[in-house]
This record gives sequence, C-alpha cells and structure tokens, in this order.
Amino acid sequence: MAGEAIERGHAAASAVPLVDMVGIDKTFPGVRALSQARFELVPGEVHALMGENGAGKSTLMKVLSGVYTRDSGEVRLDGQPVEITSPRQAQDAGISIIHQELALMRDLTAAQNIFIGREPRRFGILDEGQLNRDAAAIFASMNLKLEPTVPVESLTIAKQQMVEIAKALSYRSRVLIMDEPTAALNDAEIAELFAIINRLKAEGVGVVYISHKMDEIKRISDRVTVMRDGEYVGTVPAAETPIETIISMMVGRTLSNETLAIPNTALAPVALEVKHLNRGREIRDVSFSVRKGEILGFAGLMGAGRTEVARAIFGADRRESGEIWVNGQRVGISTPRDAVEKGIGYLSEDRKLFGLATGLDVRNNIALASLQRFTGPGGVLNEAGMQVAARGYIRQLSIKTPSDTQEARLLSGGNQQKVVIAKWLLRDCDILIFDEPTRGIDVGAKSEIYKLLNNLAAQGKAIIVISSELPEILRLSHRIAVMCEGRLTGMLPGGSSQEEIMRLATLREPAMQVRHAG
Amino acid sequence: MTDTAAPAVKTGPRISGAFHRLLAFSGLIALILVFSLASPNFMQTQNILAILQATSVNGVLAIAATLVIITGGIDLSVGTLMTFCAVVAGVILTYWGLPMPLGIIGAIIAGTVSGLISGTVIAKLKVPPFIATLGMMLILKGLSLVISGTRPIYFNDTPGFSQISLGSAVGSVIPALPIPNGVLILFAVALLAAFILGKTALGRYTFALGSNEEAVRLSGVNVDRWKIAVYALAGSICGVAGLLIASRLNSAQPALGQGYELDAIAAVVIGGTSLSGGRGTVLGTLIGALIISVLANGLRILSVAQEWQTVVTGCIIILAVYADILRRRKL
Amino acid sequence: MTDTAAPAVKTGPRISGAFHRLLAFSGLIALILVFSLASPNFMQTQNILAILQATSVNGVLAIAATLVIITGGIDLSVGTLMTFCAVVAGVILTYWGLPMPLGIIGAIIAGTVSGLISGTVIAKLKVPPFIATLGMMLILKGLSLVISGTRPIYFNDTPGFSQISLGSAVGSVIPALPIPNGVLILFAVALLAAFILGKTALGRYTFALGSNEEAVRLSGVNVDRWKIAVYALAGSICGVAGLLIASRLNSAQPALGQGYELDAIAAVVIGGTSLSGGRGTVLGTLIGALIISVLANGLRILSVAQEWQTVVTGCIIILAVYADILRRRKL
Amino acid sequence: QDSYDIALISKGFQHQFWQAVKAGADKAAAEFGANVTFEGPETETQVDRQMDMLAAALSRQPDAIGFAALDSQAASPLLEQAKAANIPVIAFDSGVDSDIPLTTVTTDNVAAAAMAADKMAELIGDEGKVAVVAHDQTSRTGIDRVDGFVNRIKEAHPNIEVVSVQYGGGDQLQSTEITKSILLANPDLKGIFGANEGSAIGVVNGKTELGSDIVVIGFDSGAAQKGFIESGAMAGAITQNPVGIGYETVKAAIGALKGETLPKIIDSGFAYYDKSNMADPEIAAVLYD
Ligand SMILES: Nc1ncnc2c1ncn2[C@@H]1O[C@H](COP(=O)(O)OP(=O)(O)OP(=O)(O)O)[C@@H](O)[C@H]1O
Ligand SMILES: Nc1ncnc2c1ncn2[C@@H]1O[C@H](COP(=O)(O)OP(=O)(O)OP(=O)(O)O)[C@@H](O)[C@H]1O
Ligand SMILES: [Mg+2]
Ligand SMILES: [Mg+2]
Repeated sequence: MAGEAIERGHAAASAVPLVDMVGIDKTFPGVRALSQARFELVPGEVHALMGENGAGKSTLMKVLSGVYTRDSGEVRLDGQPVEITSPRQAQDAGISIIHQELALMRDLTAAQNIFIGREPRRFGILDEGQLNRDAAAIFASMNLKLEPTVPVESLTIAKQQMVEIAKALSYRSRVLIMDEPTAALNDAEIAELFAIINRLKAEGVGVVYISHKMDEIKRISDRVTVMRDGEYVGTVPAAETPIETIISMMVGRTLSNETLAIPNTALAPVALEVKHLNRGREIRDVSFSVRKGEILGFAGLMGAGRTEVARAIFGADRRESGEIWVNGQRVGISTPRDAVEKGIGYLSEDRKLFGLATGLDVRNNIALASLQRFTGPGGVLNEAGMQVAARGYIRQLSIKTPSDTQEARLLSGGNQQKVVIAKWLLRDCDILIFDEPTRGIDVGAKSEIYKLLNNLAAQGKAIIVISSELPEILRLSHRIAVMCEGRLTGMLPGGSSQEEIMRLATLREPAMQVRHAG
Repeated sequence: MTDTAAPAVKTGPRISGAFHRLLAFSGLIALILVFSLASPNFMQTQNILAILQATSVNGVLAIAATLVIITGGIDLSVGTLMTFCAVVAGVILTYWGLPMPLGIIGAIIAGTVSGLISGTVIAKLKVPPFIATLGMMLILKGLSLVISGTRPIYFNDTPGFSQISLGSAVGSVIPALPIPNGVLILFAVALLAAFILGKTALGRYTFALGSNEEAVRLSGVNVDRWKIAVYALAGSICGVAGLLIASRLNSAQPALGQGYELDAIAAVVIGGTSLSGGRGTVLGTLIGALIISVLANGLRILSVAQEWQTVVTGCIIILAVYADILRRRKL
Repeated sequence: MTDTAAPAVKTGPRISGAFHRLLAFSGLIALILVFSLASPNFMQTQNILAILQATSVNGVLAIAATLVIITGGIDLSVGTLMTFCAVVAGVILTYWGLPMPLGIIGAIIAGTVSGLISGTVIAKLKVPPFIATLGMMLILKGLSLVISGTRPIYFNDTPGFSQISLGSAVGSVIPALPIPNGVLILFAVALLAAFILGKTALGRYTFALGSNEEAVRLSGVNVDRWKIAVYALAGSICGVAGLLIASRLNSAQPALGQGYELDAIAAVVIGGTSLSGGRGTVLGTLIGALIISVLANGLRILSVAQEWQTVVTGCIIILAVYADILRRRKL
Repeated sequence: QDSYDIALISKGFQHQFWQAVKAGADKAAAEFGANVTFEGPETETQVDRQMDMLAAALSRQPDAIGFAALDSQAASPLLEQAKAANIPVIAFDSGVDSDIPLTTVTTDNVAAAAMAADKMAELIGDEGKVAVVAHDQTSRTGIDRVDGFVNRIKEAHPNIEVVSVQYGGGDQLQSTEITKSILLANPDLKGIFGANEGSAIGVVNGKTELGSDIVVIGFDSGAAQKGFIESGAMAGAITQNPVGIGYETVKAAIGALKGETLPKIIDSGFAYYDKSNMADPEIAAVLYD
C-alpha cells in the first residue's frame, strides 16, 4: 500500500464530520464506563483522546468499532446515523482499530494475523503466497523489517505492536483508531509510526490517537478531546493549548511537577553488583553496580536486552556465566526464589502476564511473595495480619480500590502496578528492579510512581529502572546505563543529554541506523 | 492527585456472595422438587440417606479433583487411584493380616505417594496434567490387578472395616438420625478441604497457581513444591475414597474405578469450578456431586428406562452448567 | 522475502520443520525396533496390517478430536458419537432396508448434526466444551440404545457393507499389497483434514480460535459460525469412524464407544497437539495413534500379562510426551 | 516343539468369572504341558478391542486359539484367517455362528436364568413383585440371562411381576445404588435376581444397607457370594463351571492338536446352589473364590 494514495471523495477540510458520537452511555455490571460521552472526528485530522486510566477512552472507541454496543446515544458517520454492532460492520463502514491490549493470535504468522478474516483465496483455497506478498508490501511501506512468515509469538512486544499497526493499516480505513499504539515502542519506531500517520492524514484518513505520553500528543495531534470518569470534558486545539491545561482537564486540578532532588549516593555502600553476566547473544559481558539509595536507569532500544539482564539477575531465566554480589557477598541465584531471599524484587514489564495473579484479590496479591510471614502453625494463614499489611500499603501508595478484597484484575493499570510494588515492599526487598514501571499509565499515576521511586531511594533501597521513555529515565535516574545488542555500551551521569544516550543505544546496531536514516 | 474521590474501579459483579451461593443450590432444589412431586418414595428418610451414601465416594473423589482443577490442572487418575488405595488396604489387612489402623494409614499413604508422583511428573518434567494423570490412571489400574493377584480382596478378617462407611456413629447416639459414617466422612473431608483452600498457605497457592502460575513463580514462590503438594493432598483424599468404597463393598475390587474420574470432574464443573483454574469451591463441588446422585436416584425411583436415564442425565448436566452461566451473567 | 514458501501453520516452532517431524517419528520407530527385535512375529505383513487396521478407527476419531483440540476445545463425545452414527447406519440399512449409499450418507449426516449441536451449545450458550461434549456423550450413548432397541444391528442384508472397512481395493489390483480399505479411509481422512487445516479458511480459523479467540472476534470474524463448523466437521469425521467400526464388526454395537474418547485424545496429545489449543498437526496425531496401536499389539505379541500391559502403556504414554517436551526444549 | 502355545481370547479379564476360567486354563496348561495366554477387553461391549486382541494373537502364530466371542459375527473374517493358517479354534463360554470352531465349551445361559426364575418363584410363594439387576444390556450373557429369567416368569409364574430391569455394568457400587433405588421405589418387592457376580454382590449390599429382607438370587460364585449364601443374605445362586470351561477349552485345544476328534458341544453345565448343598463335593468343585 506504499505510496499509492487512496482516492477519497472529500478533502480534509470537509464540513461534515467523519464520525460524530453524542450522548453515549455505557454501563458494565457495577461500573458506569461512559456517561453522555461525545466525540467528533473530521477527515484528515489526528484527534487525540485523553484521560486518566479508567476514564473511558477505550470503551468509547470500542463502541465506535462495534466491540461494545452502547446503551444510549447516537453515532453518525458522514452525518448519517449508523448502528455498528460488530467489528465486521465497523470494518465495512471503514473503521479500523488497534486495540490497547494486543489482540494477536500467537500461533499464527505475522501475515496470517494481519489478514485474518480476509485471506486471499484461489478457488476457495488459501493463497499463502499472495498473503505473504501483501503483508510484505505493508511492512515495506512501514519501513519495517519483518518476515511475514514468522510466528508472532516469537516476536517482542514491540514487533507485535508493529504487526497490529500493519493489520490496522491493511484495512485502508477512513477512520483509524489507535489505542496506545506506542506504549511498547521505542523512539525510532514512534517516529516511523508518526510518519505513517502523517501520510494517512494527507490521504484524508481520520485518526483517533490515544496515548498517555504528553509529548506525543503535541507532536502528532490536531485536536485533543479530554474525558474524565466516562464524561466528556472538552475539545481543544492541540497546538495552542498548553500541556498543563490538558492535564488539569484530565485530572480536574493542576499537578505539581516537583523536580527530583538527587541525593549524593557516591558514599553509600554498593547493594548489588553484577559481574560479567553472559548468555548467548542476548547478554554479553554485562557488569554494573547499584548503590543503596541510588536509582540506576537502563536505557536502550527494543531488543537491547535490558529485560533479559533483569530476568537473568532475578533467576527467572538461565544465565551462562556471571557473578551476582549482594551487599558485598557473592550469592548464587538460580531461581526467583533465591533472588527474593536475597532481597531482590522484580516488577515485570508485562503486569498481566507476569506480575499479577489476576484472579486473586488485592490483599493476596500484595501478600503473595510474603505468605510465609503470615503462615501460622499448621499452615493456617493470618488473614487479619494480611489485611492490616495490605491496607497499610493501599493507604501508603494510594492504591485506588474499593477494598483490599477487590479482584486485582478489575483495577486500572496504574493501580495494578502499585499492587505489584506493594508486594515487593511488603517482602522487604532492598533491591528493586522496575521494568517499564509506567507503561500504559496516566500522567497522574505516573507522577505518583515517580514520587514513590524517589521515596524508596530515599529510604535506602537500590533501584533499577528500565524504561524506553528517555524523559522518564532522565528525570528519575542518578546514573544511566545504556545497552545495545546485549552489551552495556555506556554508563552516564544523571543529567546527560538525550543525544548522548541515543548515540550509545545505537552503537553497533546497523538495523536501527538504517531505520533512523529512512 | 491522591485525594480525588476514587470511583476508580467499582466492583463489577460481586453482589452478596451468600445470594450467589443460594442460587447455586437452585438446580439441586429444582431437581429435588420435581422428584418429590413425581414419586412419594423419593422424599423418604431411607432414600435421602441412600442418596447421601451414594454421594459419598464420588463426592470425596470430586473434592480431590477440585483441588487439582483449581490449580489449572486435571486429574484423570482419581478413580483408579481410589481402587489402588483400596487394594493396598486389602493387601495390608487381609494378605498380611495387620491391624486395621495400619490398613487405613497404608491406603492414605499409597494415595499420597501416587499424588506425589503425578505432581512431580507434572511440575518437574512439565508433562501436561492430562497426560501425566492419564498415564497414572493406566499404571494404577494395572498395579491394582498386579498386587491384588487380579482378584477381589475381602475384609472378612477385619470385622470393623465395613463400619468405616456403613456404621453410624451418629445413629448410635441419636437413633433417629442414622447417618452412615461414610456420609460423615464426606462432610469431614469437605470441611477439611474447604479449610485448607480458604485458610492455609497451601490453599492460597492453589488458587494463585490457577490464576497465574508465572506470576507466582516470579514472586519467589517455590511453585513446583506447592503444586506437588496439591497433587499429593488430592492423592491422599483419593486414599480416603478408597477406604470408603472398600468398606462399603467390604472388599477391594481391583477392576473397578475407571470411568469414575468423569463423574468426579462433572461434579466439580457442575459445581461452578472453572476448568481453566483459579476459581472454585468445595461447597459447589458437593452440590454438583449431589445433583448427580439425586438425578441417578430419582430417575431410578421413577423407573425410567436405563437408556433414557442416560439421555436425561446428559441433558441435565448441560442445563445445570448453562443455568450457572446465565446466573453469573445476570449478577 | 515475499515469496518464501509459506509453511502453513507450523507446530513446533523454528528449526527446520522437516527435522522436527522426523524426530517426532523417533518414538514410534523406537517402539517398532524394540518389538521387531523381541519377536520375529511382529514384523510380518499380516501383523502390520492388523496394526494398521487396529489404528483405523482410533485414528479417525483422533483426527476429529485434533480439529476440536486445536480450537482450544475438547470433544469427549467422539466415541459415543461414532457408535450413534454406526447405529443410524444400521437402522437405515437393516431396519428400513434402504440401499447402502443412504446408510453411509445417513451416518455422516448424523455425525454432522450432532457436531452442529455440540458446537452450537458451546459457541452460543457458552457452555464449556468439556461439559457440552460430556453431556452429548451421555445423550448419544442413551440414544444409540434407544434407536437400536438395545441390541446389535447386523448388516447381513447389505452384503457390501463389510467391504467398507475389510475389503481391499488396493489388494484387488496389487495382490501383494492387501491394504484394507479401512486403512485407506484413515489416510484419506487424514489427508483431507490436513488439507482443511493447512489450506482453507476453516483451518486457518481453527488455529486462530485456539490461539486467541477474542482477537479473532475483534478482527471481525464470525467466531461462533466457524467454531460450530469445526465441531460439525469433527462430527462428520466421527460419522466416518462409525461406518468403519460398523463395517469391521459387520454390526452396529450400541453399547460400545464410551472410553474411546480417552484413547483418541491420548493419540492427539502424544502427537504433539497442545491441549491449550492453537497448535497441532494431523500427521502428529496419526503417529500418536500408531504409537498406541503398536504398543498394544507388540505387548500382546510378546505375551505380556494383561495387567502389565496396562502399566507399560501408562508409562510409555508419559514417556512419549516427555520425550517430545525434551525435544522441543532442545530445538 | 515340546510345549504348545495356546492363546485364549476371552470376553473379559478383570472379573472373577474370567479369572476362574483363566485358572482352569492354567491348570490344564500345567497338566498337559502348554503355554497359555489369557486376554480380554475391559468391558463386554468392546467388540472391536476383542478383534484387535484376536488379530494380535493370530500374528503371534500360536498352535491353537480359544475364543469367547463378544459378537459371534464380527469375528468371522479373523476366524477365516485362523482357518487358513491351520490354527485350530475352540469356542468357549458362548457359541460362534460359524463352523470353524472345532467345538464349543459352553453354558446355556437362558436355561440357567430360567432355573433362577423357578427358584425365585419357589422362595417367594409364586406371587409378588421381583426385579432384575443385570450387568449389561447388549452383551450375549446379559441378554440371555435377563430374557431367560423374565420369559420364564412370564410363562410359568403368571402371578409374579418383573417390575424393573436395570443394568449396573457389573460394577458392584453401581449395582448397590441401583438396588437401593429399586427397593425404595418398590417397598413391596419380594426378590431380586442379580445376573452376574458383580450385580449379585451389589444387590446384597444394597439390601443390607437398607436392612431389607427380600430374597436374592445370584449368579456365579466367588468368595463374597459364597459368604452371603452362608450368612443367609443371599438365598442361593446359579453357578456355571468357569474353571471347567477354562480347563476343557485348553484340553480340547490340545486334543485337536493331537488329532483327536471333538464333540460339537462340550456342555460345561450349571447348577443351583444354596446353603444346603454348597458343601457337596460336586458343587464345591465348580465354585470359585
Ligand atoms: N468489560 C468490562 N467490564 C467491566 N468493566 C469494564 C469493562 N471494560 C472497561 N470497564 C471499566 O470501564 C471503565 C473505563 O475503562 P476504559 O478501559 O475505557 O478506560 P481507559 O480510559 O481506556 O483507561 P486506560 O488509560 O487505563 O486504558 C473502567 O472503570 C473500567 O474498569
Ligand atoms: N530485531 C529483533 N527482532 C526480533 N527479536 C529480537 C530482535 N532483537 C532482539 N530480539 C530479541 O528480543 C529480546 C530482547 O527484547 P526486549 O525487547 O525484551 O529487550 P529490552 O532491552 O528489555 O527491550 P524493551 O524492554 O525496551 O522492550 C531478546 O530475546 C532478543 O533475542
Ligand atoms: Mg484504555
Ligand atoms: Mg523489555
């Protein structure tokens, strides 16, 4: 679909909105997700949809794309009222969506995923060659190096996200909804995505863009609609409106933007030291140390191996060689249990998959790593003690939950993240590894988590933060480790420049350099 | 930011748990009503005791299966393991002539060890539970025949043995309530299992494993050990079932047991435990087991032709689960 | 990059698929080697034909089960559905005296309709496959007895009927190769199923459903319709199995069938299809079914005592799957 | 070859009746110097499994085959194969519709069950309600014994009504539950016929659990039934001669191999036994534990 422009009847400035949603209500059992929500999209615009976690953004877009049926209200396309009751109808009406939760079929190939439901056939038989050629063409148009025949389960989250984007593009829709498409992408990929969006815009496609990353909103969008608690707050032009205004529309008040006071950690003792960690091509001779009270940021591009290093230290994955020293003692860690016993906690980048026992309640998730402490004679649990501890952390971390017996899966992303943090705090870990701690988390919750990380450091915990968002790394870290292709390519002081980090992150990474050039 | 009134996540479903549990009984109660109206012989003390007695073995097996299913696993070996434990008791008491407590302990140890083996194969060798327990089902079936010498073992030398299931400790105190011990044992096992599931670390890990095993592992929990423990516990409960059935038949029948696993699993699922793990209750399983026995008993009391009994049972199993689904959806 | 020959949906990921498939045979080949060395009677044409013949029914059932299992479901009704279809053929041919093609069509339609019903209960009523097909298993078991009048139906009035399974179309052309038609039908069904899985939209959605049903739904695919189609296809394959067994026994035995589902599912899982769905191959299932038959036959040829046959079979099922796991881990 | 290899394919394996047949076969094997294997499917419904066993036995190329057909027609192709390979076939337990078996060692199940009906009538005073708990709805022995009992009652005992015939698969526990349901549904029931060993034991269990005193007539023997008859819980039972069946089958096979001519039918016989005659030597000889 490379350069060929899609011929559309109307120009970008058409007076009739492409999409007009008014008075939308949607109630889930016990939750009012949308209440008189509104949204308007004109051709050729990028319209950002903003709001805190749980504001109803995804729900509103799922109504538009036929996943949910609204309880009341009206949806108009080109001024005509329409009923969209299934994803298929939405596709037929020219609406496609990239869902926030990756919706891929892990056992199918990238190409098979993209064209699911629309496979090219010859005499009723699937034409796999055509399928792969079509997928390859889309990848080429995205400057994406990816084999159409690779099973998606073997791809990193970022690559999977790119497959989702390719799938949405393949519909050549008039309305393209992107629900947090960049949550797992690095800067180069985001730039590539924005180039695609700009191209679509020029073709008259209307793009709905949902993201918690403020800088992106400014870079890409024309207008911003803000929602709060399922309601419409307002629509403002992106260029003229200061970020602070948008944020205060989102949270209903202004947020203070405290800067971090970097304490002097040079004299604090080393809490964790990693020496010559190795595993195949993924981890190559990685050595570093973290002091008590220090936040060490880990920057790098997708596939740099930061998660791999973290998991190897934690004993979640095997390592080939390397030593781990905790508080000056060499320790043997071969399972997560060993790591936890040595006071190391790991917050995985994928909460749903690795962090939470989603069927358990908040209390039990917080206590999950510390059950022994609450186990009395005969294995009987001290439920009261668990409750006190859980409630303590709910208060201390301001976890938004109706009670400590709420099922964890019903919490919003930011609060789920806090539950996992509470789990490690209760376990009394002195070394905490946070892998993408703010992925998919709104500004308000983000600043709370930053505050929390600062507090933890101030209490003397050694903290490693892995993040793909450079501003986050820069804001939080006392020192910054940069990785590339499994190698530690540099260790920078806190105030370093983005350019310096990017240079180290792309050392000896030809594929990425090509992408930068293109 | 912290002080925003947090409507954040209001509970979706919940609604009073008690109400939900009450509704879960509704299928059972509907069945009982229908049969009571259809036949005057149904609602007799004798018949109710017969139904309870008929529930005891399947109920205990179903409780064992519940534990395993909550972890997200499955145990196809419960039926033949029960038999194996019965045969072990027979060998100890009749072939070796040892005293009764040793037979009881032996049966339960046999169950525990077999559960340990299944659990180890599943946790350490990563063999899927379906296959590991299918294999164990066949192995135990063969071993029961081998160690019994392919013949039933009678407990005639251990006169008290049949009292385990058939005697009535309650009845000897309150003659108006001749509840057989087998039924009491079922309830005792149910209480114990409910206690373990609800109040102990083992129970907590059982749910946690079914909910998200990887998350539990990454929390530093020794997942393998707890998983093995659950299978071992389930095995020891099958040992109890073995004692019950042996006592009831006053013999260990080495050829019996295959097919019992389906009844047990059906009771678990009818009782609302999800086969994908992470949720389930012992009470639900008891209700499921009762539904199965009431159905069998009622249809027989009505002298429904056996082939139609099967058809009706199939329909009601589907309907019971469907009603449960509708109920959950509404809440 | 674009014109890479598309290896449909691969099972074991990465590494040359051909190599992996070769390794999958290794368990089977090991068994064959052991038995050939242990007994000169094993590697005889007659015996090989007996093994293939013994595989035909279970193999066809296992292929039906494979389709359903790849969607992430399970079908416990394959055994009794097979019987039901056989009985339907018996009623049409013997009780009604209609010509043979009608009996064949009738059996396959019976299977398809039953599959449609299971599929609808699962897709529309959201009853878990385990329960829906457990219910169907009982319903079909009862109905087989009802429509047959609880007695076997013989096909003596339809002389050609036994040729469906026992005759040898190949043998009549090449007398040196008296491969029974039943075996040819097994291979034909396998080829057809492999074709559907690999080359058609139905096959694609079968894998897609097992991978992530919600994602398929969000992609605008009519999930319910395809799911029902898979169960219906599996049902019609059970119809073929019903014809095979009826022809082999020259009678429809209404009481047979229960328990066969476990053998079928075991073949599927030994063949490397994952019970959690999304991956699996028909070739693997064939190998799994052959492993089971070779094992049974070989142990009999070696005159192993029956109780020990069971024990050994249980062990080998676990080992076969464990070997597969080790192999995948290494790759 | 100094020791004959004889393969017996029976209808069952785990049940005591079949184990008694096996014991008889083993006894003959020891006596005449033969190697005997004994196999049977799990349940008496699995006709095709029995075919697989027979096919494997043929592949083994034994000197002779003993065969108790679950379905006499289904086996004919394989029996032809045996004939072609010159392997003598002896039918046992029930006949095969074929002239291939050289002889059939069998019990007349219809007549045996009719005898149970007569004894039942005698014990309950030739009137009232009775029921049958049988093992299998479709197998030959199941059908013959139920028909033999029910038809005899109809023909010869018009004042007796068979109110229920239920099947428990020969599983003792299931048969127990079935019996209890029958008793509770028919409080005025006078007797139950348990049509095989597992069924009969289940009937007595059910009766004892409910404290009923109905008349129970069983089938076959085994330690449990003998004990029940001893204690009076069971009035009596029909016995076949399973040990004799096994013994005669092997003996006939060896006779065939030695070129002896065999009679068309070897009737292994049946008898009614109760407390009064259990100790008689000729009865005791056909009972098994
Ligand atoms: N299927 C559902 N069942 C019950 N409640 C739901 C469901 N989907 C969403 N909700 C609830 O509806 C509200 C709005 O959720 P939604 O996913 O639309 O928020 P969002 O603005 O997209 O948040 P985020 O930024 O975290 O993605 C939340 O309170 C959420 O818990
Ligand atoms: N170009 C690539 N395509 C696919 N997989 C890759 C590629 N490069 C690396 N990988 C794999 O990705 C894994 C590391 O990815 P991952 O994205 O988790 O690393 P990371 O540095 O933690 O990045 P991030 O956490 O930002 O996503 C390794 O297993 C590596 O084999
Ligand atoms: Mg969202
Ligand atoms: Mg990562």
